[in-house]
Amino acid sequence: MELITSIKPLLAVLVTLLVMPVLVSSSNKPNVREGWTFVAGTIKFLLVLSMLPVILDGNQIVFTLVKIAPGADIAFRVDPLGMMFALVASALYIVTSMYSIGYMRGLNEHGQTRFVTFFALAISATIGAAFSANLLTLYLFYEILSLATYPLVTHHQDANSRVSGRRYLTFILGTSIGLVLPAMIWCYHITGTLEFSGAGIFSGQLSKPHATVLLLMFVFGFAKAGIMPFHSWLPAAMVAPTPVSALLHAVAVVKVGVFSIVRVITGIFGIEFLSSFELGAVVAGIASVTILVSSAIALSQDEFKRRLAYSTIGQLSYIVLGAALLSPKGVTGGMLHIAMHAFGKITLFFCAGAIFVATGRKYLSQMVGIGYRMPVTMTAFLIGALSIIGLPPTGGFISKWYLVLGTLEGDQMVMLFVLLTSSLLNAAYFMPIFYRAFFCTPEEAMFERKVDEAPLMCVIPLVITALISFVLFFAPQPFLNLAAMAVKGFIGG
Amino acid sequence: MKLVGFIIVCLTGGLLLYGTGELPAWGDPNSPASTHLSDDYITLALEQTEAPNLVTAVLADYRGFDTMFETAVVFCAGLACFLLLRDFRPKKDHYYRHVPTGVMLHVKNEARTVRTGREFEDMDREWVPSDTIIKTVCRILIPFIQIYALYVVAHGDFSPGGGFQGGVIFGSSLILLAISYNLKTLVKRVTEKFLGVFSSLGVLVYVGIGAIAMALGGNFLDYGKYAPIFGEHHIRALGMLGVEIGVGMAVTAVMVIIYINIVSEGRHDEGL
Amino acid sequence: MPELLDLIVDKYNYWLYIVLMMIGLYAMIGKNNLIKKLVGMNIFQTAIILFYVSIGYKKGATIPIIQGDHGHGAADAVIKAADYINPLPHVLMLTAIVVSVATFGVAMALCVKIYQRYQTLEEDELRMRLSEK
Amino acid sequence: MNIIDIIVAFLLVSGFIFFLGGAIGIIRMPDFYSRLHPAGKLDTLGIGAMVAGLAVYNLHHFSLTALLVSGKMLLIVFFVFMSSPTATHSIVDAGMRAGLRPWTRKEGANMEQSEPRKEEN
Amino acid sequence: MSWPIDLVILTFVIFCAIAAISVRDLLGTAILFGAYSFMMCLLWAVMGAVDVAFTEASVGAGVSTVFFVAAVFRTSRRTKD
Amino acid sequence: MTDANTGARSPENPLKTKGKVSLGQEEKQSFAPFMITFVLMFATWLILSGNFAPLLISLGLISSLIVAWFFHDLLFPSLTGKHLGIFIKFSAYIPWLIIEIIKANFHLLYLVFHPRMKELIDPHIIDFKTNLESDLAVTTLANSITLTPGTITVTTGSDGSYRVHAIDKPSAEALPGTMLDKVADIYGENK
Amino acid sequence: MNNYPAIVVIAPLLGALFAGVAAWVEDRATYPIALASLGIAAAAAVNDLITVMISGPIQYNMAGWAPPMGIEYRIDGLNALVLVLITGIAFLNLVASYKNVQQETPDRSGSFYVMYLLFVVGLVGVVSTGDLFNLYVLIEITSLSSYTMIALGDKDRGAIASLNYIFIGVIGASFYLLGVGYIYIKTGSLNMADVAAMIPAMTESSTLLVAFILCIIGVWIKMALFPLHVWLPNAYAFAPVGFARIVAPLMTKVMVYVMVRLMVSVFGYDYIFTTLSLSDGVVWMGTIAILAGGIIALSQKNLKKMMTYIIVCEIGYMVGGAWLGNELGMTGAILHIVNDALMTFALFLAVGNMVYKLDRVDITDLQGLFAKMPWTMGGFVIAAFSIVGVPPTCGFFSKWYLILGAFEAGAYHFAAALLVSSLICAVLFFKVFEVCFFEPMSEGHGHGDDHGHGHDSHGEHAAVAIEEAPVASVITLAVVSVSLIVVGLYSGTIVDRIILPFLN
Amino acid sequence: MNTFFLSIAMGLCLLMFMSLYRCLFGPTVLDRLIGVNAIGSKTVVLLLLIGCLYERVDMFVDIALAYAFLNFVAVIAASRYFHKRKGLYEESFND
Repeated sequence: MELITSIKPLLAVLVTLLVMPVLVSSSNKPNVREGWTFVAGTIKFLLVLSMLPVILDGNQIVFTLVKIAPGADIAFRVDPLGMMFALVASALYIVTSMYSIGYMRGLNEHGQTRFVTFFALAISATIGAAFSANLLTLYLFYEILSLATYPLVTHHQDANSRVSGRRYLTFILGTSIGLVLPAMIWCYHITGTLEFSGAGIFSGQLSKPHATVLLLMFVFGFAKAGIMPFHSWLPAAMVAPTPVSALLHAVAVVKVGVFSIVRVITGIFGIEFLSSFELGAVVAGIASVTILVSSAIALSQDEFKRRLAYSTIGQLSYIVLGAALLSPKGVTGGMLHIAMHAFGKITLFFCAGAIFVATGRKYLSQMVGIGYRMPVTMTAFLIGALSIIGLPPTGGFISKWYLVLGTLEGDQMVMLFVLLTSSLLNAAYFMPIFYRAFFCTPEEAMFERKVDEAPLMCVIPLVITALISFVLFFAPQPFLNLAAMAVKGFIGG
Repeated sequence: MKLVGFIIVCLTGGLLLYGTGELPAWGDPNSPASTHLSDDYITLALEQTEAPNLVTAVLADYRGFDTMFETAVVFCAGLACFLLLRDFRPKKDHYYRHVPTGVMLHVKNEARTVRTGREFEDMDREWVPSDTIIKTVCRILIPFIQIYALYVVAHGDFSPGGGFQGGVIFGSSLILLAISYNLKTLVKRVTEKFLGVFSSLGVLVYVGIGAIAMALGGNFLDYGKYAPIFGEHHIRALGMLGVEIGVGMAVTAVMVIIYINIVSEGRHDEGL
Repeated sequence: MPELLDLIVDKYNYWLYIVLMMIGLYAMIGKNNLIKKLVGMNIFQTAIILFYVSIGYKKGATIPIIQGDHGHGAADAVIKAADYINPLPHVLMLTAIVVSVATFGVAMALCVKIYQRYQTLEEDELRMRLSEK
Repeated sequence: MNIIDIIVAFLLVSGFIFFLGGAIGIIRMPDFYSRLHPAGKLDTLGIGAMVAGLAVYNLHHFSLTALLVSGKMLLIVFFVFMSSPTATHSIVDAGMRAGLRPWTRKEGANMEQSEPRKEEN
Repeated sequence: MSWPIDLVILTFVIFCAIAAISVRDLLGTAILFGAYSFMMCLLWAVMGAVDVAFTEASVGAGVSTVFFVAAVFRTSRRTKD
Repeated sequence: MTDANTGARSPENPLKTKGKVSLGQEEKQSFAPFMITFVLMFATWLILSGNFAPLLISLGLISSLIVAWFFHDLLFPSLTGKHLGIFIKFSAYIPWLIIEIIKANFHLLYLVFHPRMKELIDPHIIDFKTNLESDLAVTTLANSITLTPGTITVTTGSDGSYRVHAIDKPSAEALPGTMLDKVADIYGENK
Repeated sequence: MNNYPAIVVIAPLLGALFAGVAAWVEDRATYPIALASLGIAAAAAVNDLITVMISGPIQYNMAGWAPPMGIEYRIDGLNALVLVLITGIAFLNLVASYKNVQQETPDRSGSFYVMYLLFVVGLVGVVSTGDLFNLYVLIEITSLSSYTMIALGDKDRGAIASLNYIFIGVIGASFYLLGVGYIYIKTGSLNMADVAAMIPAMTESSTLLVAFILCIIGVWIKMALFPLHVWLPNAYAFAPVGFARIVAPLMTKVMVYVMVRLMVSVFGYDYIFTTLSLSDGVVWMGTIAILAGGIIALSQKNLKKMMTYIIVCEIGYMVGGAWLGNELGMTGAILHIVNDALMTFALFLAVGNMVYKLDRVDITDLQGLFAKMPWTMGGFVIAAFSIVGVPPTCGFFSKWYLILGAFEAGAYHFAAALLVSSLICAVLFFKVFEVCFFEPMSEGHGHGDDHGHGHDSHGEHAAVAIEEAPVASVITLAVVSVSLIVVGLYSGTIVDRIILPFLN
Repeated sequence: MNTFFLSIAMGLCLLMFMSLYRCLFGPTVLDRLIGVNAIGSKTVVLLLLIGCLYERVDMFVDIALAYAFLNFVAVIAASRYFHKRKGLYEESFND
């Protein structure tokens, strides 16, 4: 493995940041503004993509921006795990930008300039988090992301979003300042470094009780991962416009949370260290509880986006669970799930948004028979749902497969049981939607049988993501390779 | 509040008592304070600065920098009184006195309806005739007091006194003028603008002497660097004299400014 | 007992300065009238000056102005340090006095300003007026 | 004990006696106005005598400087002789204008607390 | 040599200080405060601090008292304590 | 709007000193007060300074100049040839005054130390009128009265009226007495 | 001859005096004079900093007399850093406040600038000097000018606040002076280095202990450590904007500097932490200050008042950090002096801009400010994040060092207090942001429900017109906000190149 | 001679104490003023006496002179107060 110094990671982070002033200044010309967004998104994606071959060759790219303290610089490091995440996020940003044009203009929303600007900031922070070389940098981007998404979440500026925004901040900032920051400083105090490394940074300086506490501080501290009991911000944040929910609460924000947890487990503690203390079980237990409880709650939700939110909470815990299994296959599965779930879930959110734009409805009980009116949307929905449930022929199957393998590899039958049960629950809360959309009696149907899809800019993106979900079942190699390389770095190397 | 005060007083007093137990006896010639630095000052000052008054030597030369800021503090105080109290708003009520008869007029309107001149004078609300005896005695004394004040300023390095004391005395003489006649007499004689400029100029003389020394290639306030201009002889004493004059100017002006502003609530019309 | 007496007699200046200072401090905190407080403040500052001047005092020494024909030519004579009182505390206290009078002037100006506005100088009455608004 | 010393001692002691009279007068006199008499006069002369005594004392090492210093002391005396009656006058005038009524023998000693009389001029 | 004077004047000073802050009349306070400054000036002179004494005489006894009276003139003499 | 406040205000003028000299004369003689003030000031400086170094002498000259320039009208608001005479006569008056003062003080000492003081004193306020006119004369008499037997000047009017507080009868009766004549003589106002 | 240490002080002083003359002759000339003198001072300060970084501490003898007899200026890393900070902030504030001064003291702005410069002179002098008594004089000049300026502010309460400040300030300064007296009586010297050399020989002395306690308490009073803070909130909240913007960031910070200077350069670590072992108690005081400041700030309704309590809270950071007794804590405290000054400056700049347009800044008055003053609010947000401690703003990094220091010293309560205060600040600021962000929607825009039917056709809120503060203020705010981030990113450099060489 | 001066000085201090009585307990403000004036005049002499004790009377003359003058100013100022404000008795002043 070679370390290549290159400014590309920084550029990838900065490109959307630098475009912000342009966005603000062209607030009166929406088309120009949107154009710039696309340009920036594309450049970003290409930058990320251009680093892919290097990573696939087994090398890593590093770049140190500034030195703060020994072992805790603001530095970037592109490794397979980060690469995978960045790839997903930057690709989906373009799609979502397109979608948000359709959505926002379709609804005639106010403050669109603010919306795109903070969107750009948020995606910058996401990429930054993906490329972080150490915990400090990760924390930095984590916080920026939290704050950048606040105006997005509270976009409507009404009483409802105010309450939600408050809850969002309370959970996200409270946990990050209250738990992650001390935990991070504790680490630094003990080891004098925060650099991620495959073998972890602790070498016997930590007793088991301390390690447990520290691990829990991290796991709960990254509340964006939605681990119970710090999950309730996520359903609350669904008051945001759907593109926000889609990109941020299916991909960027929540994935940064789990990504951070995976990073900490693999990079700070190290798989071996955790296995030696058998701490994986603790995390896995928490994750399983979250999976089961959230799936159960999702069953009872009538609001489309809230159901998706609870689903997300459960799915995120899959990833944590995968990492916590501490077995190569499990970790691979967890990582893959970051990507797979992202494509699946974003499709679902797009669908919810498209329905809202077209019909103004957001409760599932009002959507009986909608399949006839919006067939394309609902087909995409089916693919997304399948991916989430983990059924072929979608990408979700691959990741879940690896997770199952991981449980077997670790000989943890309880976890296997959890996975299977939750898959059933997933099916139980997604399938009725689809069923009622298409297979309802004409009397029950609430819509005329006339195809009346959402604006094109809404539909195209969801078709794209659905297709990708589909394609990933057949061609998971890019992500699979990346995940495998990452795992090799954590365990083998 | 009284109880709080009492407790704080007891605590502080106890602390100080505790610290005092170990002090050297009062007037002990061998205490560190009387041996470490003071010996150097006493034995070297006359030779180095040519000022027999050691206090002035230390004040205006060794620690001249302190004194500069001390003057700046005085300047600051004068400016403070001006800023806080000066009231430029026109008076609402006017009082006039008919000079030949001594009849007082009170005009409640803002407009000036009475023309002042030989017959009518501007007066104050609380005007009382000034006392002939006080007025006459003060009239005679004031110039002597002033020459004395100037003497004190000029002899700072031979005898006690110096710019500050002289300035205060000069200022008091002007205040005495205001008290014995009335405030307007003073304000007419020493205008506000003059005082304002003078107070700045005084400090400016001090700082300027220091800054020019710096320009001549020495450290700030290093009077020795003036030797090429004024000659080696008594150059430091000369520097001190210049500095004392600056202090005197500033202090004089500031004392008058403070007095005028306080006594007339910033209106510069009536006073004690 | 004699030692205690010695202690008291040797340093009576210091003891009394503490008493003076505490009077000032008490007036500053405990008095209700603003001008009384100011007087307390001045007493407090004077007490410190007393302390400093007491430090400078030296038994058997004369005032810190070199004797002689107004200084000129006196440099020939040997100046003995023990003959003169320490000038440094005096210098410091000159500055301190000036500072205290400057503060006093400003504080007086403020009192006048407050009186203009509220027609009282009593702290409790001021507080009442403020809370009325 | 030469003649100068005797003169000095005499002046100082007499000055002291004047001062003593002033101090006792200030305490003993029944009202404000009568108190001013000892305060204004006896103290003035007290200062005069004592400063003069010290001026003479100062001359016992005779030199020009000493003479000038004595001259300065006499300046003090002159100054006091000019200012002290003025100050006394000023105070008594203040008492009058403020409306303090003088004590008279007929009305007795409880006059001081009586109603102030408006005094205008 | 001069310690008796010193001690006596110190006592005066303390008397004056206590009186100045306890008189129930601000003009009285001003006057007593002047007296306090006189004493202080003497004290400095006794201790050989001529320059300090000079300053105290000019500031404390003179200007300070005048400012004080001026301020009392512009405010009020009334005080509760 | 305009109300005449004829309250008990004294009809004197604080700003203009009552010189008998007219405006024109003042202008003509404006240099003399300055010079005399200057000389007086410089003499005072010499007494005060006692140091004849050139630097200090020149400083003295400058100082005297400053004071004389700005404040000569205080010392001599009006200058006439009479001033010299006044000065000489005044010098002669002083020894007499001092003797009077000493007498007065012994009288007062007697009163103060007397055990039954309150029976001896009998404060009076008396008014009398003189024909003194110039401020200086009025002031001289007033201060002399204050310094001499048992009397203090309370107020003076510009028309030469006096109000005097006397400590006992004999002092009161002695007024205005010879002192008035002497003072009037000094200032040439004994009409 | 390197005269820059003197120029830093002399330039504003000369400026003040020239402006003092100009104020009477030609009032319009004062502002350029003030600006120019501060500019020169700032340049000299930067020069000092560079010189110190290259060739170590500079020593400058005033009037050419060698230290124990004369007054010495000793510029090391710490001084130079704080000097740059002070002159820079003073300069920027002057640039920003021109309009505010015109608005608040229209008829005496010339004198205002003079006073302003004198204040800066005092601060700069306090920081540069190496003499204990000189420090006192300069503290007094600073205090005197701030008393005046504060009284110039709020018409109703400015004077009272200022008078209270005078009483407490004088007690503080006098305690310090008394402490210096005790030092002097024990050592016979006033020079810091000279005294420091003598202190190890007399560590058992009760007089020295009293001297130390008096000095430190005096400085604490002046810096408003929690129980002694009562004067601060009113004083700073009622000061005129142009001045509040500089006194709030600098005054207390300079006092913290004095404390650090006394601890490091006069009494020394050994005396304080080994002989006296006062660390625990004071760190607890810092902890209490942090919590109390934060909690009281939460209960405030006025934005300015809230800011002032945040200052009280931040003082707790620095005192606690400095007294942790280890290098990390001290590093954090020193770094926080810089950061907090910048943060507070940015906050007060923003608040000043609001005051310029709104007059009253109760939190409820701020409705719709994001739309009305977007740039001001942008700066405000960054400053707020910095106070909360969000990376990469500088507030995070000093907090980082402080917490590390707390961990090293085992003062977990202090670390906890730091974290809790971050949360409190977050709550505090988001309370404000919510008002600014949400409130206008409640009136007249009918956006209560989620779907946006019935909006203007162009889809933007056109109703709120942008009403920004003067351009100079806004630009300054932008510069300072950016510097918050830049300083944050370069805090590693600052620590390595300046603070650590100073501490070792 | 020094002992003589010292005893005179002590005597003056005693007299000051007597004047101080008027200062502290004078029924009216003006009585206090008289007391202060009396103290002031004694102080002038005392200053000169101290000068003689230090054998540096030339240095103390300046102070005494300044002192006499400033005492005068203070007394004039304080009494001038009553020329403009009525109401002499303490606590009786109310506007």
